[in-house]
Amino acid sequence: MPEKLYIDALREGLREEMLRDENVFILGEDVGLYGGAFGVTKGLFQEFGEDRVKDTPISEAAIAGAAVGAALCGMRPVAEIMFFDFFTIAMDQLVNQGAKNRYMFGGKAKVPMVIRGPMGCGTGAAAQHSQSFPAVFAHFPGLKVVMPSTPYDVKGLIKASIRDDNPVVFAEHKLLYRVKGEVPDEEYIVPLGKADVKRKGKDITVVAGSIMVIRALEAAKQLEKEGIDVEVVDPRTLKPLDMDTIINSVKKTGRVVIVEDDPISFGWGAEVAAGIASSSAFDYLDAPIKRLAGLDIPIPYNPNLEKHAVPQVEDIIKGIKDTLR
Amino acid sequence: MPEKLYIDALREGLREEMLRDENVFILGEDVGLYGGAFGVTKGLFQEFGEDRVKDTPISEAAIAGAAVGAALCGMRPVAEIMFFDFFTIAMDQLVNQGAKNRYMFGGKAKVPMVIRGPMGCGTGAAAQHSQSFPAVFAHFPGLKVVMPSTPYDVKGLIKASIRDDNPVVFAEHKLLYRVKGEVPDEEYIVPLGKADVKRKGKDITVVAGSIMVIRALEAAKQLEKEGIDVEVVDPRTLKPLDMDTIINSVKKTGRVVIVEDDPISFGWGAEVAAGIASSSAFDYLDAPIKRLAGLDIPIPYNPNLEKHAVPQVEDIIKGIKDTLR
Amino acid sequence: MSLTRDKKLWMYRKMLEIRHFELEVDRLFKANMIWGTCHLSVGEEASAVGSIAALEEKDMITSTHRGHGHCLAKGGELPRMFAELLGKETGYCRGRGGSMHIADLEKGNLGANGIVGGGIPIATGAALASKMRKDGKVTLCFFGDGAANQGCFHEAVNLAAVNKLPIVYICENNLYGMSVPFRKASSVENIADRATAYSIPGKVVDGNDVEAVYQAVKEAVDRARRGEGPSLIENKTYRWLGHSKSDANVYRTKEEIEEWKQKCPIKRYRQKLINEGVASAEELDRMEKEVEQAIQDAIEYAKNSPEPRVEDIMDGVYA
Amino acid sequence: MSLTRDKKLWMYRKMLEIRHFELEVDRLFKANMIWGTCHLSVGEEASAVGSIAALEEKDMITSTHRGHGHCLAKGGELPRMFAELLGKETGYCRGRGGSMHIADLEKGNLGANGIVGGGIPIATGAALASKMRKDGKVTLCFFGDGAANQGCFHEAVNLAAVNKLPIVYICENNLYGMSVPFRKASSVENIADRATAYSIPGKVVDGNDVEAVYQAVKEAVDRARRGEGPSLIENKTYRWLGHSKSDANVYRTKEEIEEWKQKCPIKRYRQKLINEGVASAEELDRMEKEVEQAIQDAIEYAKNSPEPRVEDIMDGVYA
Ligand SMILES: Cc1ncc(C[n+]2csc(CCOP(=O)(O)OP(=O)(O)O)c2C)c(N)n1
Ligand SMILES: Cc1ncc(C[n+]2csc(CCOP(=O)(O)OP(=O)(O)O)c2C)c(N)n1
Ligand SMILES: [Mg+2]
Ligand SMILES: [Mg+2]
Repeated sequence: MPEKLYIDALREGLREEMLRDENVFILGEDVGLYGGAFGVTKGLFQEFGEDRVKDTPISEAAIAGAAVGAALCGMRPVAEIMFFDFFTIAMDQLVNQGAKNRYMFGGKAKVPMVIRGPMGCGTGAAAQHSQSFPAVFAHFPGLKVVMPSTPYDVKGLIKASIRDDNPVVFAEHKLLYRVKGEVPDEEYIVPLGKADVKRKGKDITVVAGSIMVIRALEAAKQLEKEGIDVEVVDPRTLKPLDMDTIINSVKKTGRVVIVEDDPISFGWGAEVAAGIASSSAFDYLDAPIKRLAGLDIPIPYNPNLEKHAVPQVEDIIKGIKDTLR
Repeated sequence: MPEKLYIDALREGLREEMLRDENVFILGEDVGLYGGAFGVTKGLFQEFGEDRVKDTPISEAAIAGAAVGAALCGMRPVAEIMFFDFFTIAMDQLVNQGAKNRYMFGGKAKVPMVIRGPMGCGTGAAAQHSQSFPAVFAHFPGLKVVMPSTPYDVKGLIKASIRDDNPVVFAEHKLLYRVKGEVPDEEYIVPLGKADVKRKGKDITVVAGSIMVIRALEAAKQLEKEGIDVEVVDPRTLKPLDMDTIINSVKKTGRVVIVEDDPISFGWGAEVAAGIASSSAFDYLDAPIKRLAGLDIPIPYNPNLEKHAVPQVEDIIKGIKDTLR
Repeated sequence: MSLTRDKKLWMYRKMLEIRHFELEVDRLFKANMIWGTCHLSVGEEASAVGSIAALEEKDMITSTHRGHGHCLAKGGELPRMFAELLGKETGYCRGRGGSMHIADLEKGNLGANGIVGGGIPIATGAALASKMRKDGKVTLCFFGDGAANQGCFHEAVNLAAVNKLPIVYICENNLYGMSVPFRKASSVENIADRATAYSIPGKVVDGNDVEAVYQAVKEAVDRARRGEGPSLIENKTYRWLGHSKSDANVYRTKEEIEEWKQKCPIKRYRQKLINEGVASAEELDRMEKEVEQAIQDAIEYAKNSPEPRVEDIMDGVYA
Repeated sequence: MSLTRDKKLWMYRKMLEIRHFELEVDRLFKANMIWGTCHLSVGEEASAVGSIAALEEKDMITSTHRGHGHCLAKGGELPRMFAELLGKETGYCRGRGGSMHIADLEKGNLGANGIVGGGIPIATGAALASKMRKDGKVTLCFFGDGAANQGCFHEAVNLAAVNKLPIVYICENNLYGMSVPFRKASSVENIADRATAYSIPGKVVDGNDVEAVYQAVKEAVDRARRGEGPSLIENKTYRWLGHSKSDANVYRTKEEIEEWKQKCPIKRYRQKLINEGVASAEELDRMEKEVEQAIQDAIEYAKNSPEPRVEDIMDGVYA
C-alpha cells in the first residue's frame, strides 16, 4: 500500500468528496490561493475554483453560522477553522444552532456540515493556538466529534463525516499532519462511531486518541522488548463513542491506561474512565483506571515546558508500568 | 436562622460585596432598571446607580471581554449572562482571554471577575434556554467553576467568587431561584473548592450538584423510610473540585451514584466517576459507579418530555436502589 | 411595483391573522395553557407582512424569538402553530421546539431563533447556498434592533456584502431590546445607517405602513435577485405588549404605548383600503370574522391533538 | 499640537528600534533560535510609534499578534523582549507566552493577542474601568484590517460609543489579513468609514507618516480624555515581510512589495528631520548605531538568561 502523509490523505479525502458531490464545498480563512494555514487545502482552489474553495473574512462565527445555513439548504459545507482554539468563537453557532436545529425543529431539518481544524501543542504556538478540547463538543447533543490519528483514518473519516447528515467537529492535530502511514488507492470510508484496535495485546489496554495513539504505539513497541504486551485502542470518534470495543479490551486485559492530550480535568478520558467504571468491565479490573493527560495549565511557549505539558512516550511507559505493578 | 429565597440570598451577596468594595460592579443585559431577566439584580440599580449596575447592549462577547479588560485594570466586574446557553457566545473571551491571560503573561496579571447566569431546564424554555454545561468551563485551566445549590451556599459562594482574583463561572439554576433555605444574618463566605456533605448517611454516597442536590435530598428522605441511609455530597465547586471529600464518603459507604442535570456524555459526573475510579476509593467499591444525568438530547419544550430529559426524584431513588442491589 | 387588489387583501388578511393569533396566544398563556415563554409582535404586523409580501414562494426567511408573524406570513398554518405552542405532536416541531423554534422548512421558513441575532449567519449561509446553486432564491433575514449589536450581525452582513449574496437584512426596530431603549444600546441614529459600514444600501421605513414596507423590501429583493447583493432595511415599529410573558413594562410609559397604539398598522391599512375603494368595510369585517373562525378551529385542532410520546424522546437528535 | 524636538527624535529612535529589533528577530528565527511563530511589523513602524507618541505614560494599550512595535513604543525593554522570544525566565512572560503574548502591565501594555480581534473587547473594558475610576487614562486599541471583520470589533466599539468611553480604536490596515486582500474580506472602502455605524469620528491616515499618525491620534486621545468618547483611526500601511514565519508570499506581487518599500516610514522621517534641521545625518547615524548596540546587548542578555524550571510549570495559572 502506498505511504502518505496525514495531511495529504486528508486532502485526498476532501478532494474525492468534492468530485463526488457538487454540494460539497470548502470555506474558511486563507483556504483558497494560500491553501490553508497548514496547507490542507493546497491545490483545491486551483482545481475547483473560488466558489467551492472559498476564502472568508476573519469571522469564525459567521463561517460556522453560514455553514449551518448552507447545510440547512442542502449544501455540504466543510468549514476550516484555522486553529482549534478559535472554535470557541464559533461556539454558539455550532452548539446552539447547528447541533440543536434538527431536534428542536421536531426532527425535520438536516445539518450536513463538517467543521475542521488542528488542535494540540508541540509547535511553540503557545496558549491561544495549542489547546485540545474535543470533549467539549462531545458534551453537546447533536454534534458528532471525530479525532483521527492516522493517514488511513483521517481520509476515511473525513469522507464519512462529509457524507454524514449531521454537524461533525473534526479535530485534527498539528503534529499529525507530517505523520506517514499506509493509505490504499481504492476508495474507502471509515464509519463514525467505530473504535479501532491499533495494536493487539494481552497485558494492558491503552486507550489513546489523536496524537497520543502515535506515542502509545511507540511506548508499546519499547515495552515489547521488556515482555509487556500492550493493546492500543483508538476511539477515533468521541461522539458516537464506541465503548463496546474499549470495554471488551479491558475485560481481556484487566488493566487500563487512558491517554489524551487535553487538560486532564473534565477531558474525554474522564468519560472513557467513567464508562468503564460503570460497565460490566468493572469486575474485571485488577487495578485502578489510570488517566494520563495534559496538565491543567494553558500551553506554555517554552519548548521544554511545552513538552512537559502533555504526555510523552516516557510518561506513557511509566504510566503503563505503574498500572501493571 | 432566617429563611430566604436563593435569589434573595444571591442578591444579598452581590449587594454586600458592592458595599464592601467600590471596585465591584455589575454589567449585563437588562440588569439595571429591569433588575435582570430573573430579578437577581432587582433594586441594585436604584441603590448603586447606573454606573455600578450597568445595562449593556445585547453583546455577550463584549460583556465578557469588557469584564476581562476591566478586571485586568483592577476592577471586580460581575457580568450577568441572561441564560447559561449564551455563555457560548462569550466563550472565546472567557477561555482564551480571561482564563489564559495570567499564565501566558508569566503569572503577572490578575483577572478578578465573575460571570454568572442561570442554567437548567424545567421552565419550558426549550433547547436554547435550558442547557446545563458547567463541565465545559471546568475543562479550561484558569477558570474556576461554581455551582451553588442552596440559599446559604449561593450567598457565601458569590461573595467568595467576587473576592477571588481569578475568573469565576458562576452557574445558577433557574429552578433554584425560588428555593428557600436558612441564611444567617451575620456575614460569612463559603470558600471555593470545598465540597459539602449535605446529608450524612452510611449506606451509599450520592454526589449531586446544583438542582440535583434538592432532588437527591428528597430521594434520601423518602428512602429513609425504607431504612436506606443516604449520604449526599455536593461538590459546590467543579473547579477546584474537592475530590477528597467525595473519596472519603465513598470509602465509607462503598457505593456511589452521581447525579447531574447536564447531558450525560462528557458531563462533570464523568470527571467525578473517573476521579473515584483512579483513586484509593477504588478498592472500597462494592458496586460499579452509577451515573444519573440528562439524556443526550437538546432540551425539549413539551413539559412531559422536558421532565424526562433530566433525572427526577423517582429516578434517583431507582438509581440508588439499583446500586444497592 | 404596484400592488394587485389580491395582494393588498392578502396583506390585510395576514396582518389580521397575526393579530388575532397573538391575542389568542396571550389569552391561552394567561390561562396557563401554554408552557414556557413567548414573545408577541402585536403592533408590528406590517413589518412581517409587508416584507414577506415582497417574496416569491420559493424564497426563504429566518425569523426571531418574536417570530409568529413571520411564520404566518410565510405560509405557516394556524393549526400546526397552535399545536406547537401547546406542545403537541402535530405541531411544527412535534412539540419539541415551542414558540421560539417554530420552523417550516417546506415553506422556506428556516426557523425562529432563541438566540438574539442567531439567525443572521444562518440566513447568510442560506443565501450563500442560493448563490452557489443559482436557484434564484432570495433570503429575508429578520432581527431586532437589539440583535443589531451582536457581533454576528457584523460578521454576517460583511460576509454577504463581499460575496454579493442574495439576501435582505430586515431590522425590526421596536425601540427596545427587552427593557433597554434603543438609544441606550445602539450608538447610531438608525440601524440602517450601519449599511455604510458594508457599502450596501440602507433604508429606514415606516414599519407600520405595510405598503411602504413592501415597496422598500421589494426593491431590495429585486436587487438581490439580480445578483447585486444585500441590502439593510429598518422597519421602525413598536410592540404593544410586554417583552415576553413576564414583563411589568417598567421601562416604558403608558403614554408612549398609547401613542403607538394610535399608529396601529392594521387600522391604518383598513382605512386605506376603504378609502381607496379596494374593499368595503363589510368585506373587511367579513374577512376578520373568517380569520377569527379559522383561529378558533385551529385552537380546537391543537387541543385535540396528541401529546408526544415519552418513548420518542430521543428521536431526531441525529439524522 | 506641535511636536518638540525631543519627541521627534524619540519617534525616530523608536522606529529604528522596532525595525532593527524585528530584523534581528527574523534572523534569529531563520537561525532556529526562536521557537514557534511570530509576526513582524517591518514597514509599519510609524503606526505604532506615531500612535503611542500621542499617549501619556499612564495610558494603556492593547496590542495584536503583530505587537513588537506596540510593546517597544509603549516602553517595552529590549532585553526582556528578546528573552521572551527565546523562551527565557527573564522574558516578559517568563518564557510562557512568546511573541504573541507579550504584555507589560506596568507600562500599560495589556498584551499582545493571539486571537485576531481578541484585544478589542479587553481594551474596551480597560476604558470602562478608567471611566468608572475617573483616572484620566485613555486606552489605545490596536488591531488589523482583518480583525475589523470580527464580531467583537462591532460589539466593543458600539459598547464604547454608547458609554462614551475614553478609547481610541486604531486599525492598522496593511492591505492583507494573512493572504486575503483587504478588498476581498472587507466590504468597505476604508475601515474608518465604519465609524458611521457608531456615530463616532473616523479618520483615514497615511500610516507611513509618523507625524500624521501622531496628529490624528493625538486629536482622538484628547477628545477621549475630555470625556467625549471613542474614535476610530485607520493607519494605511504595509508589511514588508511575510505574514508569519512560513509565508511564500504567493498572494502579493514583488512589485507591490517594492513599491511600499519605497514608502519606508523611517527613511521618509529621516529625510524630514534632516530637511527641517531637527537633526543632522550624523546625529541620526549615531542614534542608529546606539540602537544597534542596544539590540546586540539585549540579545546577549537573553541568550545568557536561564530557562524556566520545569518544577515551576504549574505556577501562575491561578492568582
Ligand atoms: C444571545 C441572546 N442574548 C439575550 C437574549 C435574551 N433576550 C431575548 S429577546 C431580547 C431582546 C431582543 O431585542 P431585539 O433584538 O430588539 O428584539 P425584540 O425583542 O425587541 O423584538 C433579549 C435580550 C437572548 N435570547 N439571546
Ligand atoms: C480568531 C483568529 N482567527 C484567525 C487567526 C489566524 N490569523 C492570525 S493573524 C491573521 C491575519 C490577521 O489580519 P489583520 O487583522 O489584518 O492583521 P495583520 O496580520 O495584517 O497585521 C490570521 C487570519 C487568529 N490568530 N485568530
Ligand atoms: Mg427591539
Ligand atoms: Mg492586515
